[in-house]
Amino acid sequence: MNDNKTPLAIELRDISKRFGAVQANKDICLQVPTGTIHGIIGENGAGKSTLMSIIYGFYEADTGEIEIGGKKTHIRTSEDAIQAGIGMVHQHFMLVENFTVLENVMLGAEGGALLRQGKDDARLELKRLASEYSLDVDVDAIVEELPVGLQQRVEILKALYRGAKILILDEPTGVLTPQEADHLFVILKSLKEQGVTVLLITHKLREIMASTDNVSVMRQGQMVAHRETKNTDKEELAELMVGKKVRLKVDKDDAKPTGLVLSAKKLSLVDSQGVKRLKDVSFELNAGEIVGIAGVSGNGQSELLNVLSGISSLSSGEIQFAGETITAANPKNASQMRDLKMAHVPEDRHKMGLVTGFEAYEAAILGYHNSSAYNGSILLNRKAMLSECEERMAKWDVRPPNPHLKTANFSGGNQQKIVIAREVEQNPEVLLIGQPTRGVDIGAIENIHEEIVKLRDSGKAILLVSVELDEIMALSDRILVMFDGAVVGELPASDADERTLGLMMANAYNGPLSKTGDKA
Amino acid sequence: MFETLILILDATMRVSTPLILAALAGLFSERSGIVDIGLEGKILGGAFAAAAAAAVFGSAWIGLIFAMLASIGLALIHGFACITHRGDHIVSGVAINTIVAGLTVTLGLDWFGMGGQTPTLAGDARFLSLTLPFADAVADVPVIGLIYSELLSGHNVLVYLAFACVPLTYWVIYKTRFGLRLRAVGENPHAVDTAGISVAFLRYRAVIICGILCGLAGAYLSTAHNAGFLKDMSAGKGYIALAALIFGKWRPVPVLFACLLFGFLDAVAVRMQGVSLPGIGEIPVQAIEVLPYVLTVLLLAGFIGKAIGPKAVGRPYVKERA
Amino acid sequence: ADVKPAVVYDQAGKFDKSFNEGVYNGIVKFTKDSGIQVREFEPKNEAQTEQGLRRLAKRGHSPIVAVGFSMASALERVAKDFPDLQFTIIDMVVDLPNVQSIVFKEHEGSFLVGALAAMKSETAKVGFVGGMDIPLIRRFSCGYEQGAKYVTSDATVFENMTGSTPSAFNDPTKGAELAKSQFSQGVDVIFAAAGGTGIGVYQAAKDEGKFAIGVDSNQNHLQPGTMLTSMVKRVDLAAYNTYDQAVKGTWAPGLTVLGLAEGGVDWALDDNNASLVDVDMKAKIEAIRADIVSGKVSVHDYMSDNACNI
Amino acid sequence: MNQAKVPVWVSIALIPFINVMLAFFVSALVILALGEDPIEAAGYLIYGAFGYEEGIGYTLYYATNLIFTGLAVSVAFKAGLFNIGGEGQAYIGGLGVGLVCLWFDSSLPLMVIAPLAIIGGALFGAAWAYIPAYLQARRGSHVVITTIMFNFIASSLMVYLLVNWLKQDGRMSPNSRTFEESAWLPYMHELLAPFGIELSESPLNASFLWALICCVFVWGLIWHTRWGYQLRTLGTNATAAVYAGIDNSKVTIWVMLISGGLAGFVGLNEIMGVNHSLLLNFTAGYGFAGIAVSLMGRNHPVGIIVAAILFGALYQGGSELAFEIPTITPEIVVVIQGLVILFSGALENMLKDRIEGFFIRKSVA
Ligand SMILES: Nc1ncnc2c1ncn2[C@@H]1O[C@H](COP(=O)(O)OP(=O)(O)OP(=O)(O)O)[C@@H](O)[C@H]1O
Ligand SMILES: Nc1ncnc2c1ncn2[C@@H]1O[C@H](COP(=O)(O)OP(=O)(O)OP(=O)(O)O)[C@@H](O)[C@H]1O
Ligand SMILES: [Mg+2]
Ligand SMILES: [Mg+2]
Repeated sequence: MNDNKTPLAIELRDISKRFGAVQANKDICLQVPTGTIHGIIGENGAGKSTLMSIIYGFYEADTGEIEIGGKKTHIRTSEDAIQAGIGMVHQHFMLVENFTVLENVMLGAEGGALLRQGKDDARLELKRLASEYSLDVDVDAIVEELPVGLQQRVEILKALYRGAKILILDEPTGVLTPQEADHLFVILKSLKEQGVTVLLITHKLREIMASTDNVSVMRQGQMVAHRETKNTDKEELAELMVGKKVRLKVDKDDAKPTGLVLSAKKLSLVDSQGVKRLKDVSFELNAGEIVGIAGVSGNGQSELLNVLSGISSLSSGEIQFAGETITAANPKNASQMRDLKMAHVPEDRHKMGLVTGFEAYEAAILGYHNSSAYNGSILLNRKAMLSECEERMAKWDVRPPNPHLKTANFSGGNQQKIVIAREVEQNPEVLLIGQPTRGVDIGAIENIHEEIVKLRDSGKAILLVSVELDEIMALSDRILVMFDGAVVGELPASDADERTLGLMMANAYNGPLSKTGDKA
Repeated sequence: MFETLILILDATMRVSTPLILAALAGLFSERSGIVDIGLEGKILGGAFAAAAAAAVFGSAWIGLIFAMLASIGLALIHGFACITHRGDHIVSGVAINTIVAGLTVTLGLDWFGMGGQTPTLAGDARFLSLTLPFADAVADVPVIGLIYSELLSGHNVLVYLAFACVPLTYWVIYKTRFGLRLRAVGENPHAVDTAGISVAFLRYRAVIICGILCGLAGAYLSTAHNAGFLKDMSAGKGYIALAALIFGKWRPVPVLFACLLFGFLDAVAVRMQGVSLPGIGEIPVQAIEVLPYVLTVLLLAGFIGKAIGPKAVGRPYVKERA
Repeated sequence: ADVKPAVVYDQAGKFDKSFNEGVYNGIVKFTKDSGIQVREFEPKNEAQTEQGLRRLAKRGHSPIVAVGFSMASALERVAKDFPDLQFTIIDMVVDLPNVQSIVFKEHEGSFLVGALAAMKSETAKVGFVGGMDIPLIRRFSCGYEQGAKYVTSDATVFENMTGSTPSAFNDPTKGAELAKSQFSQGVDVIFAAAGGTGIGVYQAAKDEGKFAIGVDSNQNHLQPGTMLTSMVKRVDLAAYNTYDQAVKGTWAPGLTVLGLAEGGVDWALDDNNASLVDVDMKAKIEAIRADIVSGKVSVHDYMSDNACNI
Repeated sequence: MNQAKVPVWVSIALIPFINVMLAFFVSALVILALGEDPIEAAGYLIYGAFGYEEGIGYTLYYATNLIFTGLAVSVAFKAGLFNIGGEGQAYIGGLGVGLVCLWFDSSLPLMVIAPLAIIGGALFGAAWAYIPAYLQARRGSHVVITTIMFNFIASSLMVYLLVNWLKQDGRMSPNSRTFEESAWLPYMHELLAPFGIELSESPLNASFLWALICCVFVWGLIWHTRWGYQLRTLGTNATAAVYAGIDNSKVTIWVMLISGGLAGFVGLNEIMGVNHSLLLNFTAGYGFAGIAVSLMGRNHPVGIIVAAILFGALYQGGSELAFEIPTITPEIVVVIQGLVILFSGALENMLKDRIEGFFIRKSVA
């Protein structure tokens, strides 16, 4: 693509970066023409953020060269990058939460040793930017009081205020509602018209197809392909991303539900800040079926799993399960829920599912550590723990099958297997499973999917949460859609397609299939 | 009665001075994200350096410079551990306090051979009280006269300096570029880093300011309030200052009042030893002495307001996990 | 005789400018006179006190002087285990066949300096700053008060104790604060019986242009022109005599009480304070002194009934 | 991910060893600066600590205190809590021990008083840790700051109690009366004499054995029980602990109770074993030294025993050193202690990164 005549905004040559034992980027080359929107896709952990952070000077590359606007540029710190006209909106916002918007924007570009003069100037400049790019925010608002969408706007303003000619956005839509995402793309378009070059990172193919001019694909730290967006399609990109033909279907028979095991009625959860995270969520779960929950991340799915598994307690509503009625007044904690045979594979195995400092056989009883199977009268029964762990490792093909290895030292897929094995082998009645294949490679994905289906076929109920629509559609028998803490739609998997689900996730679907029709 | 009160307030100013300096020192450090329980050690080290240098050179001002240098040195060790090597802030603080407690006595004994003390300072080797203009003239004017001549006049220069540091700190923290960055780096160092500002350099500067102020506090103890260094003469003032910092919620003016309150309690406690109050009997001074600690605990527990410190305080800034 | 003398100071250390330093001075003199070195030890905590005593005893040191009341229990244990060695304890009574206990009539010396203070005072207000609040220090304060009132019957005596723990003997900051508070109430002479804390008192007196009275050692040299006198308690003599007696073979266990008559306590007059004490005052004090020695004036001892009824 | 490549002996032995050596090296520089010969000083130090039976006794006597406070720090540390309050907990624990002795010394035999004193020390120490623990668990006040505050409060409280209530009439110093001998823990030399083992007299007493028992207890608790499992989970990943149904508040509280109780046992050694009366400041900084001990001992009971003996040797050897070379004060030991905390605690990453990096590169290559 470098044979077209547009000058290059960015050119990377052989960029490599290693974190300890992890080679996050390897010999990356990339060319981005000025005034285009360039997409970069890749699976979790492919090295996208690392690469962008290198361009932005947050990390320094081990080797390789960067040219900005045709000039070789040494970017060692973010300051160098800002000097070179680069701005970045990070995957995790870089805002000082108890500062005002104005202070955040000024930080690092105060325009003098005293704040007074700079403040007035910044106010004026922000007003100009706001009108020019329709980026309205109250400059005196405290950042932590703003919704995420606006916070992101502050990040963009920060970059523009510094005169960024190249804007990097790292997974900007992961936290946005569809409307906010749409607005973002409008802004990006207008930036592009003003000659700003945009680097857009995502792993959502839809967004790539809709908004970019060119797209590059990363896999396992390497750049594997460059395409002009108009000359490619989703299937090709997906295949490039995962490195082999993607089979989006899982072999499974129709579900044969055998009766109600869990019913949730009007579940609500108010968090410590007083924000309503769950709003009157009701559904039923039958033995022998997989119910998938679709939704943009951050719409209450995690909270739902937490409430059901006993990690958070309800604010109102009730859960009926295993002959118990769980309400705000009669809460059950996580270990009591486990005793009722509710298993839970959490969305984030590092934060929750594992203690990475533990050896595998210790991590393998997390949550079940009080069980008599692992305890003598006072001491833990190590022998039992070890032999059971060995058994499971063999059965689930965990590699290496070494119960004494620290869990941190297993690969992502194998860590996930340890977690799933732990929960499934307890023979639960209900399995809550969040993002079962996040960061897991394709081979392991198939394996995990098979196990989930097997569990269903043995008559268990499974509640599956995933932000990957493909996964939801491939596994579920019935699909619930969540938006803003509420269930906004329900449909059998056979009727689901990406378009319908997408609309429902944006809470913009008016068709006949939605049963719980409390639309905003 | 009024006179007694003025006298106690007068003592309060003297006793609060090292607390104010140290608490402001802590404020700079903690606002930048570096927890500093090493205030105690820096004060003690500063006190020793000041007295030793003043004794040798016969000048309190030279003593002051050495106090600041010593204290900055200790601050840099803390910075080296916490900023450069991502060490635990608390552990580093404990280490510094321990080292200084031992080293001052060891060096003192070696240099001066007086059981770890420095020689008694006199004349120019000490900061003497200044009499404000007209203090004697207005002394007889009712109320105002007493306040001016007893309370405001007659302190040494470091006392006035300490009080002047409060508005200065306020101005630096809230009105300057450095202050904005300092507050930001204690809240979210990543934001500062991505704004093109070096987190480490910023924090080092904060830690150095902390060292300077602790040096002042130490010099005050040994060359102004007292006339020489004495083993363990900081006597927990660093911890009280830390308590005042928390009690003042990391803001300069409330911190000043916290220091004054704690200083006042100290001044009262000193005078209450063995004194029997009519009708009440003897109040155990220990009860007054522990009040600063008890109040701080109550505050921390949220029983009187809430103490929310800088968000990133105490957490090492890690960019790359190696 | 074959003496291997030793001393264990208390935790304030031998350079406290006061009590321990007095002992140290006696030792220096003894070494100068006899040429015999005295083994010194300064413990840093309770355990080391006993350990030090024991270590010295093990190495055959004798006599061993233990300085201060806080050594009593440690000394008692060690002396029991080494019945053949000689021990002397200052300021405390330990009733063992191989221990000599030397105590002083501090109230008599305090009476003298109290009288002098009252003579010097222009406000008829004199002050006392004590160290740790214990009967021993009350004995000083009670004697001082009696002396002041003996001269000026309507004198007001302000009295403050620094604290209730041994650290009260080593807190010049508090000493200075207490002195300042007394000065601002009109006091113009302060007697500090407070060990190292006194340094702060003298400093404050100097800073405010008032007078102070030292304690234990002759502290007149500390702030010449400010130190009115010192109530000397001849711990140096006590230490010197112990060693000297041991050399001569006259050392004997039992209780020794040293008062004005024995020269164990006294007031100090030297070049540093000669200008502050005029002939008249000097004569009066000497007269009072003679009266006490002769028994004409009796000074109440606080520790005899734990009260200061005068 | 590093552990896979870095040999175990490097992280549990080599790095701590190098850190301690660095601390000693800097200490040697200090001694050199004092104009003394560090080698000679080390000679006295080692002789004083290990050269003769009594010296060894003193070393182990100091180590006893340090084992208790080191364990106290490390138990809390394992649960992710930094208990700087060992000093205060030890002080109040000693009060518990002392009260038991004062109440029962004339009525009960040692066989009954000893267990009661153990309970008393543990209960009082634990009680003093309870408030900071409760405030951390339920009200989110940081345990580091509150335990610091509680050290001061403990010290004032003890002064008040000793001066106003416990002081024996007629005594100058604020000590309680000396206990009857039935409340004295037997000295080691007394204990072993019946077995024909003749030891020279030293303050080393039965509480040393109790310290070893506590090590076994802590080892078992942390690595071999479900409570220890919960504690370690909390300490390494608090979110995972919630996920696992572990009540973090509850664990926080009882971990601190155990920690405080362990610190309280210092009173057994000091009050019941050696001083035989309640007195001021008998904790003498052992609570803070416990931090160094636990850091150096890598929070493992075996490491703690080794580190405690090393520090005990420094204390004892240091007093020997000060005895022999009066220009060196025993405070030099405090300096060494601080340097150990600095190098093996605050600066642990300084060499760790390099050394581990070296081994990683070696294994990658
Ligand atoms: N600061 C760091 N220290 C150590 N390893 C890191 C660091 N940042 C990233 N990595 C590792 O580098 C690899 C690439 O991570 P990176 O964040 O660049 O991936 P990504 O493509 O942005 O993934 P995602 O879609 O999850 O954001 C991963 O294995 C990650 O664990
Ligand atoms: N968070 C982590 N902490 C420590 N080491 C890690 C971490 N993540 C990955 N590793 C290390 O990096 C190696 C590569 O991990 P990665 O997850 O990329 O493996 P993988 O090849 O994708 O395997 P899988 O198919 O099982 O996911 C692993 O062997 C592991 O040792
Ligand atoms: Mg990323
Ligand atoms: Mg993987």
